[in-house]
Amino acid sequence: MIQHRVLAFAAAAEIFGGSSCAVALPAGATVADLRQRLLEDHPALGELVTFAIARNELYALPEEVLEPGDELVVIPPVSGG
Amino acid sequence: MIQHRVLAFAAAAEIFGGSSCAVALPAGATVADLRQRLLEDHPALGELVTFAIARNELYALPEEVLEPGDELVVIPPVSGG
Amino acid sequence: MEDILLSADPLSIDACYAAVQDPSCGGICLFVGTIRNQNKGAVVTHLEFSSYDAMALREMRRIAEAAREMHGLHAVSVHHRTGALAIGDVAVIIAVSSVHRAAAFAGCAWVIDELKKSVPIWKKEFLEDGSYWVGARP
Amino acid sequence: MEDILLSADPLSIDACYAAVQDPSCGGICLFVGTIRNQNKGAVVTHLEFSSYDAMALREMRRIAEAAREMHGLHAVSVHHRTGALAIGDVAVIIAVSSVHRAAAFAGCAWVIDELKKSVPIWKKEFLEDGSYWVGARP
Repeated sequence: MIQHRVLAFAAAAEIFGGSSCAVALPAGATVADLRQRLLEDHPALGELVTFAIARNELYALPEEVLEPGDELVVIPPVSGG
Repeated sequence: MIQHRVLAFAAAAEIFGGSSCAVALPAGATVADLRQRLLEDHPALGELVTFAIARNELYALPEEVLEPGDELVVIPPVSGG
Repeated sequence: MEDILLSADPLSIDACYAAVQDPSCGGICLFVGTIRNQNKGAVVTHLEFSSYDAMALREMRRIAEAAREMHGLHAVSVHHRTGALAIGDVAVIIAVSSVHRAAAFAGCAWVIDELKKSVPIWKKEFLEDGSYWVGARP
Repeated sequence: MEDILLSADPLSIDACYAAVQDPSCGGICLFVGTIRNQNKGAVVTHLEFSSYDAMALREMRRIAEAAREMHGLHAVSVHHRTGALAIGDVAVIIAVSSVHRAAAFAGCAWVIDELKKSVPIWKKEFLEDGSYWVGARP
Protein backbone atom coordinates (compact mmCIF):
# COMPACT_ATOMS: atom_id res chain seq x y z
CA MET A 1 0.00 0.00 0.00
CA ILE A 2 1.13 3.52 -0.78
CA GLN A 3 0.15 6.44 1.43
CA HIS A 4 -1.04 9.43 -0.57
CA ARG A 5 -1.73 12.88 0.77
CA VAL A 6 -4.66 14.55 -1.03
CA LEU A 7 -5.06 18.31 -0.83
CA ALA A 8 -8.38 20.10 -1.14
CA PHE A 9 -9.57 23.64 -1.74
CA ALA A 10 -12.80 25.57 -1.29
CA ALA A 11 -15.92 23.36 -1.04
CA ALA A 12 -13.76 20.21 -1.04
CA ALA A 13 -11.73 21.49 1.92
CA GLU A 14 -14.94 22.09 3.84
CA ILE A 15 -16.03 18.54 3.09
CA PHE A 16 -12.65 17.16 4.19
CA GLY A 17 -12.84 19.33 7.30
CA GLY A 18 -9.31 20.52 6.51
CA SER A 19 -6.90 21.23 3.71
CA SER A 20 -5.89 17.62 3.15
CA CYS A 21 -6.60 13.97 3.91
CA ALA A 22 -4.59 10.75 3.74
CA VAL A 23 -5.51 7.86 1.43
CA ALA A 24 -3.79 4.44 1.27
CA LEU A 25 -4.02 2.70 -2.10
CA PRO A 26 -2.26 -0.34 -3.59
CA ALA A 27 0.71 0.21 -5.88
CA GLY A 28 -0.56 0.68 -9.45
CA ALA A 29 -3.76 2.40 -8.34
CA THR A 30 -5.07 4.97 -10.81
CA VAL A 31 -6.67 8.37 -10.55
CA ALA A 32 -10.03 6.63 -11.08
CA ASP A 33 -9.30 4.41 -8.06
CA LEU A 34 -8.46 7.48 -6.00
CA ARG A 35 -11.70 9.18 -7.04
CA GLN A 36 -13.73 6.14 -5.99
CA ARG A 37 -11.97 5.93 -2.62
CA LEU A 38 -12.48 9.64 -1.96
CA LEU A 39 -16.20 9.27 -2.67
CA GLU A 40 -16.35 6.34 -0.23
CA ASP A 41 -14.43 8.18 2.50
CA HIS A 42 -16.23 11.52 1.93
CA PRO A 43 -19.69 10.86 0.46
CA ALA A 44 -20.46 14.59 0.57
CA LEU A 45 -18.10 15.00 -2.42
CA GLY A 46 -20.96 13.46 -4.40
CA GLU A 47 -23.06 16.55 -3.62
CA LEU A 48 -20.74 18.72 -5.72
CA VAL A 49 -21.74 19.44 -9.32
CA THR A 50 -18.50 17.68 -10.22
CA PHE A 51 -14.90 17.51 -9.11
CA ALA A 52 -11.62 16.93 -10.90
CA ILE A 53 -8.34 15.55 -9.59
CA ALA A 54 -5.11 17.36 -10.33
CA ARG A 55 -1.84 15.44 -10.30
CA ASN A 56 1.35 17.46 -10.09
CA GLU A 57 -0.45 20.69 -11.06
CA LEU A 58 -2.16 19.23 -14.15
CA TYR A 59 -5.69 17.92 -14.59
CA ALA A 60 -5.28 14.14 -14.40
CA LEU A 61 -6.87 11.52 -16.66
CA PRO A 62 -8.72 8.62 -14.96
CA GLU A 63 -6.26 6.00 -16.23
CA GLU A 64 -3.11 7.73 -14.91
CA VAL A 65 -1.23 5.61 -12.37
CA LEU A 66 -0.41 7.30 -9.06
CA GLU A 67 3.24 7.54 -8.08
CA PRO A 68 4.61 7.97 -4.57
CA GLY A 69 5.15 11.67 -3.90
CA ASP A 70 2.56 12.87 -6.44
CA GLU A 71 0.90 16.16 -5.53
CA LEU A 72 -2.77 15.18 -5.63
CA VAL A 73 -5.51 17.79 -5.31
CA VAL A 74 -9.30 17.65 -5.35
CA ILE A 75 -10.58 20.43 -7.63
CA PRO A 76 -14.25 21.30 -7.04
CA PRO A 77 -16.02 23.39 -9.74
CA VAL A 78 -13.84 26.45 -10.32
CA SER A 79 -15.35 29.93 -10.16
CA GLY A 80 -12.57 32.41 -10.78
CA GLY A 81 -12.84 35.48 -12.98
CA MET B 1 -30.79 81.14 -56.84
CA ILE B 2 -29.69 80.39 -53.32
CA GLN B 3 -26.06 80.76 -52.28
CA HIS B 4 -24.84 77.79 -50.23
CA ARG B 5 -21.54 77.58 -48.41
CA VAL B 6 -20.14 74.02 -48.47
CA LEU B 7 -17.50 73.02 -45.94
CA ALA B 8 -14.92 70.31 -46.55
CA PHE B 9 -12.49 68.28 -44.45
CA ALA B 10 -9.42 66.17 -45.09
CA ALA B 11 -9.04 64.98 -48.71
CA ALA B 12 -12.06 67.08 -49.75
CA ALA B 13 -10.52 70.24 -48.29
CA GLU B 14 -7.35 69.57 -50.29
CA ILE B 15 -9.44 69.20 -53.46
CA PHE B 16 -11.33 72.43 -52.71
CA GLY B 17 -8.02 74.13 -51.99
CA GLY B 18 -9.55 75.42 -48.76
CA SER B 19 -12.03 74.60 -46.02
CA SER B 20 -15.11 75.67 -47.99
CA CYS B 21 -16.51 76.70 -51.36
CA ALA B 22 -19.61 78.56 -52.52
CA VAL B 23 -22.32 76.96 -54.67
CA ALA B 24 -25.38 78.70 -56.16
CA LEU B 25 -28.38 76.44 -56.75
CA PRO B 26 -32.04 77.11 -57.59
CA ALA B 27 -34.59 77.07 -54.77
CA GLY B 28 -35.82 73.50 -54.29
CA ALA B 29 -32.47 71.95 -55.22
CA THR B 30 -31.72 68.68 -53.46
CA VAL B 31 -28.66 67.07 -51.91
CA ALA B 32 -28.33 65.03 -55.15
CA ASP B 33 -28.23 68.30 -57.14
CA LEU B 34 -25.53 69.64 -54.84
CA ARG B 35 -23.49 66.47 -55.28
CA GLN B 36 -23.69 66.75 -59.05
CA ARG B 37 -22.67 70.41 -59.00
CA LEU B 38 -19.74 69.71 -56.68
CA LEU B 39 -18.50 67.00 -59.06
CA GLU B 40 -18.75 69.46 -61.97
CA ASP B 41 -16.95 72.24 -60.12
CA HIS B 42 -14.32 69.91 -58.55
CA PRO B 43 -13.88 66.85 -60.80
CA ALA B 44 -11.14 65.56 -58.46
CA LEU B 45 -13.90 64.64 -55.97
CA GLY B 46 -14.58 61.77 -58.38
CA GLU B 47 -11.16 60.32 -57.53
CA LEU B 48 -12.30 59.64 -53.95
CA VAL B 49 -13.52 56.15 -53.09
CA THR B 50 -16.79 57.87 -52.22
CA PHE B 51 -18.02 60.95 -50.42
CA ALA B 52 -21.12 61.76 -48.43
CA ILE B 53 -22.83 65.07 -47.80
CA ALA B 54 -23.82 66.06 -44.29
CA ARG B 55 -26.62 68.53 -43.76
CA ASN B 56 -26.88 70.17 -40.34
CA GLU B 57 -24.58 67.55 -38.76
CA LEU B 58 -26.46 64.52 -40.11
CA TYR B 59 -25.75 62.33 -43.14
CA ALA B 60 -28.16 63.64 -45.78
CA LEU B 61 -30.33 61.60 -48.14
CA PRO B 62 -30.13 62.44 -51.89
CA GLU B 63 -33.76 63.62 -52.04
CA GLU B 64 -33.51 66.11 -49.15
CA VAL B 65 -34.24 69.69 -50.25
CA LEU B 66 -31.60 72.28 -49.33
CA GLU B 67 -32.70 75.20 -47.18
CA PRO B 68 -31.02 78.58 -46.89
CA GLY B 69 -28.60 78.54 -43.96
CA ASP B 70 -28.08 74.75 -43.97
CA GLU B 71 -24.68 73.63 -42.75
CA LEU B 72 -23.49 71.54 -45.69
CA VAL B 73 -20.30 69.49 -45.47
CA VAL B 74 -18.51 67.17 -47.87
CA ILE B 75 -17.53 64.00 -45.98
CA PRO B 76 -14.79 61.98 -47.72
CA PRO B 77 -14.27 58.36 -46.53
CA VAL B 78 -13.83 58.51 -42.75
CA SER B 79 -10.82 56.87 -41.09
CA GLY B 80 -11.05 57.49 -37.36
CA GLY B 81 -10.37 54.93 -34.66
CA MET C 1 -25.20 56.41 -19.58
CA GLU C 2 -23.03 57.66 -22.42
CA ASP C 3 -19.68 59.38 -21.93
CA ILE C 4 -18.37 61.02 -25.11
CA LEU C 5 -15.09 62.90 -25.55
CA LEU C 6 -13.12 64.34 -28.44
CA SER C 7 -9.84 65.66 -27.10
CA ALA C 8 -6.55 67.17 -28.20
CA ASP C 9 -4.97 65.86 -24.97
CA PRO C 10 -3.82 62.27 -24.28
CA LEU C 11 -6.69 59.89 -23.55
CA SER C 12 -7.04 58.05 -20.24
CA ILE C 13 -8.04 54.39 -19.97
CA ASP C 14 -8.78 54.95 -16.29
CA ALA C 15 -11.20 57.77 -17.12
CA CYS C 16 -13.14 55.55 -19.54
CA TYR C 17 -13.17 52.70 -17.04
CA ALA C 18 -14.40 54.99 -14.26
CA ALA C 19 -17.15 56.37 -16.52
CA VAL C 20 -18.75 52.95 -17.08
CA GLN C 21 -17.96 51.06 -13.87
CA ASP C 22 -20.97 50.22 -11.70
CA PRO C 23 -21.68 47.81 -8.80
CA SER C 24 -24.41 46.12 -10.85
CA CYS C 25 -21.97 45.20 -13.61
CA GLY C 26 -19.68 42.19 -13.63
CA GLY C 27 -17.99 42.78 -16.94
CA ILE C 28 -16.29 45.72 -18.59
CA CYS C 29 -14.77 45.43 -22.04
CA LEU C 30 -12.38 48.07 -23.34
CA PHE C 31 -10.89 48.57 -26.76
CA VAL C 32 -7.81 50.75 -27.11
CA GLY C 33 -6.77 51.74 -30.62
CA THR C 34 -3.19 52.89 -30.97
CA ILE C 35 -1.04 54.23 -33.77
CA ARG C 36 0.84 51.44 -35.52
CA ASN C 37 4.34 51.92 -36.89
CA GLN C 38 3.36 50.48 -40.24
CA ASN C 39 0.40 50.12 -42.55
CA LYS C 40 0.41 47.83 -45.60
CA GLY C 41 4.16 47.43 -45.32
CA ALA C 42 4.96 51.16 -45.35
CA VAL C 43 6.74 52.70 -42.34
CA VAL C 44 4.52 55.26 -40.61
CA THR C 45 6.38 58.06 -38.81
CA HIS C 46 3.41 59.89 -37.30
CA LEU C 47 -0.20 60.80 -37.91
CA GLU C 48 -2.68 63.65 -37.81
CA PHE C 49 -6.42 63.53 -37.22
CA SER C 50 -8.79 66.03 -38.74
CA SER C 51 -12.35 66.05 -37.39
CA TYR C 52 -15.70 67.69 -38.00
CA ASP C 53 -16.12 68.08 -34.27
CA ALA C 54 -19.81 68.87 -33.81
CA MET C 55 -20.95 66.04 -36.08
CA ALA C 56 -18.31 63.62 -34.76
CA LEU C 57 -19.58 64.13 -31.19
CA ARG C 58 -23.17 63.69 -32.37
CA GLU C 59 -22.31 60.46 -34.23
CA MET C 60 -20.28 59.10 -31.30
CA ARG C 61 -23.26 59.69 -29.02
CA ARG C 62 -25.69 58.11 -31.48
CA ILE C 63 -23.50 55.01 -31.72
CA ALA C 64 -23.12 54.78 -27.94
CA GLU C 65 -26.89 55.07 -27.44
CA ALA C 66 -27.60 52.48 -30.15
CA ALA C 67 -25.06 50.07 -28.63
CA ARG C 68 -26.69 50.38 -25.19
CA GLU C 69 -30.09 49.69 -26.66
CA MET C 70 -29.02 46.81 -28.94
CA HIS C 71 -26.76 45.01 -26.49
CA GLY C 72 -28.45 45.91 -23.20
CA LEU C 73 -25.36 47.66 -21.89
CA HIS C 74 -25.22 49.62 -18.67
CA ALA C 75 -22.89 52.37 -19.89
CA VAL C 76 -20.73 53.24 -22.88
CA SER C 77 -17.69 55.52 -23.02
CA VAL C 78 -16.19 56.68 -26.32
CA HIS C 79 -13.08 58.89 -26.29
CA HIS C 80 -11.25 59.93 -29.47
CA ARG C 81 -8.06 61.95 -29.92
CA THR C 82 -7.62 64.84 -32.30
CA GLY C 83 -4.49 66.51 -33.63
CA ALA C 84 -1.01 65.10 -34.10
CA LEU C 85 -0.14 61.65 -32.71
CA ALA C 86 3.06 59.65 -32.49
CA ILE C 87 3.54 55.90 -32.92
CA GLY C 88 2.07 54.06 -29.93
CA ASP C 89 -0.20 56.95 -28.92
CA VAL C 90 -3.79 56.10 -28.09
CA ALA C 91 -6.19 57.23 -30.83
CA VAL C 92 -9.44 55.89 -29.42
CA ILE C 93 -10.80 54.17 -26.31
CA ILE C 94 -14.15 52.41 -26.07
CA ALA C 95 -15.35 51.11 -22.70
CA VAL C 96 -18.65 49.33 -22.11
CA SER C 97 -20.12 47.78 -19.00
CA SER C 98 -22.84 45.18 -18.68
CA VAL C 99 -24.18 42.66 -16.23
CA HIS C 100 -22.80 39.78 -18.28
CA ARG C 101 -19.62 39.69 -20.29
CA ALA C 102 -20.84 38.39 -23.67
CA ALA C 103 -22.85 41.59 -24.17
CA ALA C 104 -19.84 43.68 -23.15
CA PHE C 105 -17.61 42.08 -25.79
CA ALA C 106 -20.26 42.24 -28.53
CA GLY C 107 -21.21 45.82 -27.70
CA CYS C 108 -17.63 47.07 -27.54
CA ALA C 109 -16.75 45.47 -30.90
CA TRP C 110 -19.89 46.93 -32.43
CA VAL C 111 -19.07 50.45 -31.24
CA ILE C 112 -15.56 50.51 -32.71
CA ASP C 113 -16.82 48.99 -35.99
CA GLU C 114 -19.52 51.65 -36.29
CA LEU C 115 -17.18 54.45 -35.25
CA LYS C 116 -14.81 53.53 -38.05
CA LYS C 117 -17.69 53.54 -40.55
CA SER C 118 -19.50 56.76 -39.77
CA VAL C 119 -17.79 59.19 -37.38
CA PRO C 120 -16.41 62.14 -39.40
CA ILE C 121 -12.78 61.90 -38.33
CA TRP C 122 -9.95 61.53 -40.82
CA LYS C 123 -6.49 60.10 -40.39
CA LYS C 124 -3.53 61.44 -42.35
CA GLU C 125 -0.60 59.05 -42.25
CA PHE C 126 2.90 60.42 -42.66
CA LEU C 127 5.34 57.96 -44.22
CA GLU C 128 9.04 58.44 -44.74
CA ASP C 129 8.38 59.63 -48.30
CA GLY C 130 5.06 61.47 -48.11
CA SER C 131 1.62 61.55 -46.58
CA TYR C 132 -1.95 60.58 -47.49
CA TRP C 133 -5.49 60.54 -46.12
CA VAL C 134 -6.17 56.93 -45.12
CA GLY C 135 -8.85 55.24 -47.22
CA ALA C 136 -9.70 58.33 -49.29
CA ARG C 137 -8.54 57.04 -52.66
CA PRO C 138 -8.65 53.56 -54.25
CA MET D 1 4.70 37.36 -24.75
CA GLU D 2 2.65 36.26 -21.74
CA ASP D 3 2.31 38.29 -18.55
CA ILE D 4 0.72 36.32 -15.69
CA LEU D 5 -0.05 37.54 -12.18
CA LEU D 6 -1.92 36.23 -9.15
CA SER D 7 -1.97 38.94 -6.51
CA ALA D 8 -3.37 39.78 -3.10
CA ASP D 9 -3.01 43.49 -3.97
CA PRO D 10 -5.36 45.57 -6.15
CA LEU D 11 -4.93 44.92 -9.86
CA SER D 12 -3.86 47.64 -12.30
CA ILE D 13 -5.44 48.10 -15.73
CA ASP D 14 -2.49 50.29 -16.70
CA ALA D 15 -0.04 47.49 -15.84
CA CYS D 16 -1.89 45.02 -18.08
CA TYR D 17 -2.10 47.57 -20.88
CA ALA D 18 1.62 48.34 -20.60
CA ALA D 19 2.47 44.64 -20.66
CA VAL D 20 0.84 44.05 -24.06
CA GLN D 21 1.25 47.41 -25.82
CA ASP D 22 3.56 47.39 -28.85
CA PRO D 23 4.20 49.72 -31.82
CA SER D 24 3.30 46.90 -34.24
CA CYS D 25 -0.18 46.54 -32.74
CA GLY D 26 -3.18 48.68 -33.62
CA GLY D 27 -5.68 47.06 -31.30
CA ILE D 28 -5.74 46.16 -27.63
CA CYS D 29 -8.80 44.56 -26.05
CA LEU D 30 -9.17 44.43 -22.28
CA PHE D 31 -11.69 42.65 -20.12
CA VAL D 32 -12.12 43.75 -16.52
CA GLY D 33 -14.17 41.51 -14.25
CA THR D 34 -15.49 43.17 -11.12
CA ILE D 35 -17.46 42.06 -8.09
CA ARG D 36 -21.16 42.57 -8.59
CA ASN D 37 -23.47 43.59 -5.78
CA GLN D 38 -25.91 40.82 -6.60
CA ASN D 39 -26.03 37.35 -8.08
CA LYS D 40 -29.26 35.61 -9.05
CA GLY D 41 -31.26 38.18 -7.12
CA ALA D 42 -29.39 37.78 -3.81
CA VAL D 43 -27.52 40.77 -2.35
CA VAL D 44 -23.79 40.11 -2.20
CA THR D 45 -21.92 41.93 0.57
CA HIS D 46 -18.38 40.81 -0.23
CA LEU D 47 -16.38 37.92 -1.59
CA GLU D 48 -13.32 35.78 -0.97
CA PHE D 49 -11.13 33.97 -3.47
CA SER D 50 -9.35 30.76 -2.65
CA SER D 51 -6.71 29.59 -5.12
CA TYR D 52 -4.40 26.68 -5.79
CA ASP D 53 -1.67 29.12 -6.69
CA ALA D 54 0.96 27.00 -8.44
CA MET D 55 -1.56 25.29 -10.69
CA ALA D 56 -3.58 28.47 -11.23
CA LEU D 57 -0.48 30.24 -12.53
CA ARG D 58 0.36 27.28 -14.73
CA GLU D 59 -3.17 27.17 -16.18
CA MET D 60 -3.25 30.94 -16.71
CA ARG D 61 0.01 30.69 -18.66
CA ARG D 62 -1.23 27.72 -20.70
CA ILE D 63 -4.39 29.63 -21.66
CA ALA D 64 -2.42 32.76 -22.57
CA GLU D 65 -0.05 30.74 -24.75
CA ALA D 66 -2.91 28.88 -26.44
CA ALA D 67 -4.74 32.16 -27.11
CA ARG D 68 -1.65 33.68 -28.73
CA GLU D 69 -1.25 30.65 -30.95
CA MET D 70 -4.93 30.27 -31.87
CA HIS D 71 -5.70 33.93 -32.48
CA GLY D 72 -2.31 35.17 -33.69
CA LEU D 73 -1.99 37.66 -30.82
CA HIS D 74 1.11 39.69 -30.09
CA ALA D 75 0.87 39.52 -26.28
CA VAL D 76 -1.51 38.40 -23.56
CA SER D 77 -1.72 39.61 -19.95
CA VAL D 78 -3.78 37.77 -17.33
CA HIS D 79 -3.97 39.19 -13.79
CA HIS D 80 -6.21 37.67 -11.10
CA ARG D 81 -6.85 38.81 -7.53
CA THR D 82 -6.75 36.59 -4.47
CA GLY D 83 -8.11 37.11 -0.98
CA ALA D 84 -11.03 39.24 0.20
CA LEU D 85 -12.71 41.64 -2.22
CA ALA D 86 -15.43 44.27 -1.84
CA ILE D 87 -18.23 45.13 -4.27
CA GLY D 88 -16.79 46.90 -7.33
CA ASP D 89 -13.26 45.58 -6.77
CA VAL D 90 -11.46 44.21 -9.79
CA ALA D 91 -11.23 40.39 -9.71
CA VAL D 92 -9.56 39.79 -13.05
CA ILE D 93 -8.03 41.70 -15.96
CA ILE D 94 -7.27 40.24 -19.39
CA ALA D 95 -5.42 42.35 -21.96
CA VAL D 96 -4.48 41.19 -25.45
CA SER D 97 -2.80 43.00 -28.30
CA SER D 98 -2.82 42.19 -31.98
CA VAL D 99 -2.19 43.82 -35.33
CA HIS D 100 -5.92 43.81 -36.14
CA ARG D 101 -8.80 44.28 -33.75
CA ALA D 102 -11.02 41.31 -34.61
CA ALA D 103 -8.35 38.94 -33.29
CA ALA D 104 -7.98 41.04 -30.15
CA PHE D 105 -11.69 40.80 -29.31
CA ALA D 106 -11.92 37.08 -30.12
CA GLY D 107 -8.73 36.25 -28.21
CA CYS D 108 -9.68 38.27 -25.14
CA ALA D 109 -13.14 36.67 -24.95
CA TRP D 110 -11.60 33.22 -25.36
CA VAL D 111 -9.13 33.79 -22.52
CA ILE D 112 -11.77 34.83 -19.98
CA ASP D 113 -14.05 31.96 -21.05
CA GLU D 114 -11.23 29.43 -20.60
CA LEU D 115 -10.07 30.99 -17.33
CA LYS D 116 -13.55 30.55 -15.89
CA LYS D 117 -13.59 26.91 -17.00
CA SER D 118 -10.24 25.63 -15.85
CA VAL D 119 -8.16 27.88 -13.59
CA PRO D 120 -8.28 26.51 -10.02
CA ILE D 121 -9.61 29.60 -8.27
CA TRP D 122 -12.78 29.57 -6.19
CA LYS D 123 -15.15 32.36 -5.29
CA LYS D 124 -17.02 32.38 -1.98
CA GLU D 125 -19.89 34.83 -2.03
CA PHE D 126 -21.09 36.33 1.22
CA LEU D 127 -24.75 37.24 1.24
CA GLU D 128 -26.67 39.01 3.98
CA ASP D 129 -27.74 35.64 5.38
CA GLY D 130 -24.84 33.28 4.72
CA SER D 131 -22.11 32.31 2.30
CA TYR D 132 -21.48 29.70 -0.36
CA TRP D 133 -18.88 28.57 -2.90
CA VAL D 134 -20.13 29.75 -6.27
CA GLY D 135 -21.08 26.93 -8.64
CA ALA D 136 -20.02 24.13 -6.30
CA ARG D 137 -23.44 22.62 -5.74
CA PRO D 138 -26.47 22.17 -8.04
